[in-house]
Amino acid sequence: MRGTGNEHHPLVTPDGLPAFLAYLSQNGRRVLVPVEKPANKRSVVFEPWQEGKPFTMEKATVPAKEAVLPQCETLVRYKKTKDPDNIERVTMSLDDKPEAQPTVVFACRPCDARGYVVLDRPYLKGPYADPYYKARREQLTVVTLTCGSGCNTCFCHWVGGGPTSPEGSDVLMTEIEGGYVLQAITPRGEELLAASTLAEGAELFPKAEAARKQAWASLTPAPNIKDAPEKVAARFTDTQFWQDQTDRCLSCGACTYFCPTCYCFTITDEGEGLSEKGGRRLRSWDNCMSSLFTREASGHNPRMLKALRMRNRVSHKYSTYPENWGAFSCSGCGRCISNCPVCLDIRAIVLAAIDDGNDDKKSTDK
Amino acid sequence: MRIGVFICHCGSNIAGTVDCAKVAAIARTYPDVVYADDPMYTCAEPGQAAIEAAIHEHKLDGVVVASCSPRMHEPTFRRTVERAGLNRYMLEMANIREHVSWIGKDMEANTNKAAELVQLAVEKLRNNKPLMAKSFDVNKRVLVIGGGVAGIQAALDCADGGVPVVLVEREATIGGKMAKLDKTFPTVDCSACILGPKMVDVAQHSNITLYAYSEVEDISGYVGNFTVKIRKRSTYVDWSLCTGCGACTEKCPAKKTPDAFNELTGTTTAITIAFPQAIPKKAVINPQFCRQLLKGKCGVCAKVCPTGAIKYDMEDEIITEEVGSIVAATGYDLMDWTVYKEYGGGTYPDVITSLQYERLLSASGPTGGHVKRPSDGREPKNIVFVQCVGSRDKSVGRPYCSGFCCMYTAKQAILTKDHIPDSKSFVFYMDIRAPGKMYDEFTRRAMEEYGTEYIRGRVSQIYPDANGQMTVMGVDTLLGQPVEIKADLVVLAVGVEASKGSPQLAEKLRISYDSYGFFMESHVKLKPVETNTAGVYLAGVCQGVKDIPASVAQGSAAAAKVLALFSKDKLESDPQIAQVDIRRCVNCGKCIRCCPFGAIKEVEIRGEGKAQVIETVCQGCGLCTSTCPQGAIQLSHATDNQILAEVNALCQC
Amino acid sequence: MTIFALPCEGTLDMARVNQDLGRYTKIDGVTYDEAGVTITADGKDHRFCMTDYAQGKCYGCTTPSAVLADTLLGQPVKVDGAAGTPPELALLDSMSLDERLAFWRGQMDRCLRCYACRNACPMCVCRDYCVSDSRDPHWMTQEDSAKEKLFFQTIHAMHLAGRCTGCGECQRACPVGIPIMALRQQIARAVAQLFDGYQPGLNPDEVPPLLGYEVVEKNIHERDWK
Amino acid sequence: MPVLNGKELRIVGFLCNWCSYGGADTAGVARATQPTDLRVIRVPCSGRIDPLFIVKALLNGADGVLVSGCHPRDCHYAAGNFYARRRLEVLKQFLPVLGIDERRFEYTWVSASEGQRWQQVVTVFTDRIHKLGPAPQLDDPEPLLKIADMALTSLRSLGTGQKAALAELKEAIKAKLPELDCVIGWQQGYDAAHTVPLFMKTPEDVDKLVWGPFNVNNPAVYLPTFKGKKVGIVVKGCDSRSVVELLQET
Repeated sequence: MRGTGNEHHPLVTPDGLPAFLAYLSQNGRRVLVPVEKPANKRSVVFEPWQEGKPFTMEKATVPAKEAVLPQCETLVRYKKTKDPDNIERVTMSLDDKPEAQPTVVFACRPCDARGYVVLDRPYLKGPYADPYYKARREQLTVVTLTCGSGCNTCFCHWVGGGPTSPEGSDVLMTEIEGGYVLQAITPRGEELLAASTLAEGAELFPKAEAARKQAWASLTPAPNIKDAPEKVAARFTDTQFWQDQTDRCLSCGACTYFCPTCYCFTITDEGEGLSEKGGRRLRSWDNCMSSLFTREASGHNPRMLKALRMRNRVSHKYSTYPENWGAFSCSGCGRCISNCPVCLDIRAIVLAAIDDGNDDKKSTDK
Repeated sequence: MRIGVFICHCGSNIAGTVDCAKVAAIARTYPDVVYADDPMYTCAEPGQAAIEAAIHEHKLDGVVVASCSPRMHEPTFRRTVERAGLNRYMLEMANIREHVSWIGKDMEANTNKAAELVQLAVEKLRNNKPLMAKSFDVNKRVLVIGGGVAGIQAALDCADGGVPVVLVEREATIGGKMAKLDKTFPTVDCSACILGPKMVDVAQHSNITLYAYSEVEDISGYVGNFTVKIRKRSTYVDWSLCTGCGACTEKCPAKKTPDAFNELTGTTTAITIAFPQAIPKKAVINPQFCRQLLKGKCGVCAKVCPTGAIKYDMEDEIITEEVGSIVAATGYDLMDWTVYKEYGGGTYPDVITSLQYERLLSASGPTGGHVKRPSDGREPKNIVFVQCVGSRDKSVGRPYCSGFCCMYTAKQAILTKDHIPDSKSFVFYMDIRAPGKMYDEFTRRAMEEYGTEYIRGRVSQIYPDANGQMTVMGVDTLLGQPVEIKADLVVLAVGVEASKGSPQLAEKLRISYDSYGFFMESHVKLKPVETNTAGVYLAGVCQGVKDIPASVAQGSAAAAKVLALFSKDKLESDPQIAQVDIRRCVNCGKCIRCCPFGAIKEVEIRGEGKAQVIETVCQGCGLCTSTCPQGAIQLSHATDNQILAEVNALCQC
Repeated sequence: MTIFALPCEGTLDMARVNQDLGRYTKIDGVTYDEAGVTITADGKDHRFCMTDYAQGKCYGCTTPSAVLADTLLGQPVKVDGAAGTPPELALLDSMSLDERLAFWRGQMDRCLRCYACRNACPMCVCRDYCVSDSRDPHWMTQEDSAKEKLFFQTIHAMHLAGRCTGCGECQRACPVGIPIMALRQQIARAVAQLFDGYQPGLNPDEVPPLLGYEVVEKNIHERDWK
Repeated sequence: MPVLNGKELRIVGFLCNWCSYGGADTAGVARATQPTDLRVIRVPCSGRIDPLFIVKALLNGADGVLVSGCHPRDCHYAAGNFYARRRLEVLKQFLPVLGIDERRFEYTWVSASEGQRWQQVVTVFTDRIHKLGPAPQLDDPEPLLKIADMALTSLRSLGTGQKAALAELKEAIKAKLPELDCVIGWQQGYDAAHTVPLFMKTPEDVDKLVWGPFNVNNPAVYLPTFKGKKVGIVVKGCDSRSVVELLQET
């Protein structure tokens, strides 16, 4: 890993942040910053930064996933035109250019950044690269704020990450007294910082490193779940187990739509080629907790039970994805727990799955 | 899809304010439209031929006709496309005449509007599906409710047409109001003499089953297959044994029983036969006055009855009949005229209703046909007739005209002169309504030959004076001066209203009724006999006030409808009905609760409860579709997607 | 079905509780007293008094004890007065029409269409067959516009008209805290006003007002077209 | 097709086939001049009109929506308009909370014979919409965010329910448990400040039952999934109303 020793480590003071954001938003870059929405429930979302628009350095309620995988995107726009001389001759024009613009995600957390890495594998590293995802990903710069501590639902350190993990980030920011110390992680990050006019703060970097150590220290030790892939897979036929784990699940999509690593989608066509709006082929998020996810045209549904759907979600994150890509498809951000209307805790399910009675790994949440 | 669009000029009716050629041109730009034209007269023979030709030539599988209202020509064009081999529901119409060319002069706006209405039709059509009618058996029996002259006529005509008839009459005898009349206008022939034979025919007709002293309890099912529950009220007399000899009525000690048939002008016995020509001529015990039933001691009738027909322990009986069609002929009742306190409100014995007067005039009435006034039995010399008592009077909630009062008042004035040559009749009237054959001549005779004095004006008050006469105060609006007449007897031409219990029956029949309880016909002009419930027809005053000839005519008309319905062995059900997508249905039962026709039932399909539409009962209103939250029940030809397509065509920003 | 019940003294609005707890790594424990709770997080105590931190619905609650129960333990709770305008609705009432439009625009922007509101609703009986994601009928698209999202809220609200008991689960379940209760509350207010104070969920034998009718409606009047 | 600029606004009409559509025809036959804005969608009965059609139209650019059916008592389908009347009235009162001017939606009754009345209705309504002007669209305004004021006073004293007869309740449940498949309640979640639904099948499960201010979930949401099973449920007052409402519907 790069980024230790005596390198360029700019410092941003809190009041210097707007200027820095202004810099980031140069040459048409869209800078997504966490914005706290006025509401009785804490609700922090990523929105394009604008001069004077208030933002926060808080951990967002929603992941920064939308930067590369929008909730809904138009894959193809098509317009039809009729030949006036022969109205049976209809010609169609297609526009399938990905909507992508240079983007900086600012002050997301290491769990968000690791989310991109999880998404990259199926979307870029598989037999086919998804052009839409690719276009956005290639223009994405991730400026991550390391966490000063975990919170009650955080478990990034269980799954190979951590409050200061650089994975997926181009730049790491670490808060210290009086400002944020920046550290380039990738060449793209280096470029970004090099061009900035920020004050040098290399001498403060040790403070940052201390803060990072402190962050790790604040975490409750993680249980060992390295054998989760086999153990979870072994539960596949144990429907009773999944039913016991999911009896209270409401089958809504909160866990998946707020997950930085969930990437399932559905495709629908809307509109009419001959209308002014034209026709649209949409790609929108889909979620495996809904019974529609696997309902077939015939009406047959291999995952009628919510237990089987939960089995799919947990198995995918902790067993099948690791089999395919060698890492969990979970960055431990805990949003699926904090946003679940019935506080379903994936940590508990995983621990229960790997707990076959003869070892002492106990859930940390009870 | 391949859609053809036809923009009708309707001569200049549409083309006058709509640029039809331009509309056709715009239509060509719409999705799936492969052909568009603007013929002069689409509905004319050549116009229809052109549509058929285009369907073949351009292989159309859907047609839009933009012309007059679909309420006018939809059936026409459905037949047209059907002739060309398309399903009749693959047609949509755009109403660019009544809704466009005839209501706006602005050519640009009209043309644009017409084009949009065509677009709606195209978008709807793109979501249409061919629909197939189903056929089902008809039970060729008819139920006639009400044994008045209208019901009798309907029953006899049906029976003569070879259709078994179930005739239900609430009273102990059929004949209805007409049986109470002495004579009938404008011929002054004897009511009993002309109605009697018809009543006898009913009794003797092998095709007619008569349930007198009975009422319809419940009706279920649908056209062709109704199930009717009939309550035979207890008569305490076994009619299978009763010969109608009348021995019981002679001996019955309870002689103070009010005589309903005589409109309470006289009394009768607790066990009684309504009148000599009653059909069926059977005795009935009135439990409110029978000493045996009240106090448990008497039993005279049982002793004297030669056939032992008296059954004091008799109870109501429920009979179930299966029929394919129903004729409602429940007639009328007089409105409660006692609300007219200024006329005594029923407290003066010598102020009576016209129907009571009929009984006084009738030879079979309480006075044997000698006109005697109720108070002292004296023969009245001065008789005042007051018309429109409870007719054309908003103040008592009776704004409508009862139709026949003018005529029978004239008749009664004439009869009075015949009975009492030295009598003098006065008639207070608002207007004289005598629009029938020989009617106006008849009222003139009353005035000119019989010297009846007609005074145009309403009566403001009636009150008795010391020497037992009534003072009738009114105003002569022609002379413009008040009049005051001393009368020995005052006869009120009381207005009519739908017979008691009509709304309740309407609900059993699932037909609608107006605010006065008269049953609603399908169309006030063009479907005066049909109702909106298939297989249910109307005859007589239950549908609206009318006199005897009109009632008889409608009775025959209803019979004709029934016979026409029964001329087919199978009926076709309209396929524009609701359909359940059992995969979506979660059996929440909301549709079942709302359906106005009870056309949805819960069935079990592979262990799961699901809603199911009874195709022959569903009338296609679509209430269920807008009630079902998950859109599992869809009204064919007006599905959510079809209407949404139209909405989206209009609102797409 | 068997219903067990205890008289309820109110529940906490966890949204506001979490706001004030701020960021913490773990809850050490909770201690209760008559009037509230003290949550100890990362060694720090936070006192939450019920009168300040109850759920919005609890303040106007007129049925602290179950309206129907087979086993009802404890004493019935005394309730004085009738419920006022609920907070979310009061907020909307204070706005002009244009402001309300702008308000929903702003709120719906952050909706992720996770449908937690729908699935947490006990009266949503359609379950897996909601029209929000069906093609036939095709009421909605999958677009993420505020319009589509607000239309879904309208679907839910209308489908609950005369049925919604105001339990507030839809709003509580919303991960981004959109005050969607306001829409249900407005309908509940209309239903009460139109149908003589009708409140859903008080009498098992009653017919939901929108599944019935009166020939003459006491509180619905034809408008004149002068 | 675009709305005629300047001239017209987008007004959608839903008319029942039997009365109002006929009334509009009658008006046409009588050459009763009317504004040209209205576009009529023909439906069998006013009862067929799902209020959501109207909301959809208004959200998607309609400036006005007019619904007309048979007069009460005259419904071709006996009662369709009675149901419609209630639903449309509720809708009318609902629209303003969305920020939609309720005057942009109107419903009325016109019979097939009332051509003049129809002309009157269309003229008055179109005029009303023109006075209101084009309808503001949801996407137009700058987002406005406000927070509901939660400083409220309660109708009864609020507390933590620690005196509640939880022990007796547990006994009562245990007593009933043998004849029930499951009893729904609450248990502690991942920490002491979170409770989650609990499904009690054994006496040991019953011991996990908790009662207090953290019991926010409404257990009634699970009842439909237990259709046909013998289920018990522990409720708060508000939850019991959901249970009652569900009972109404089954």
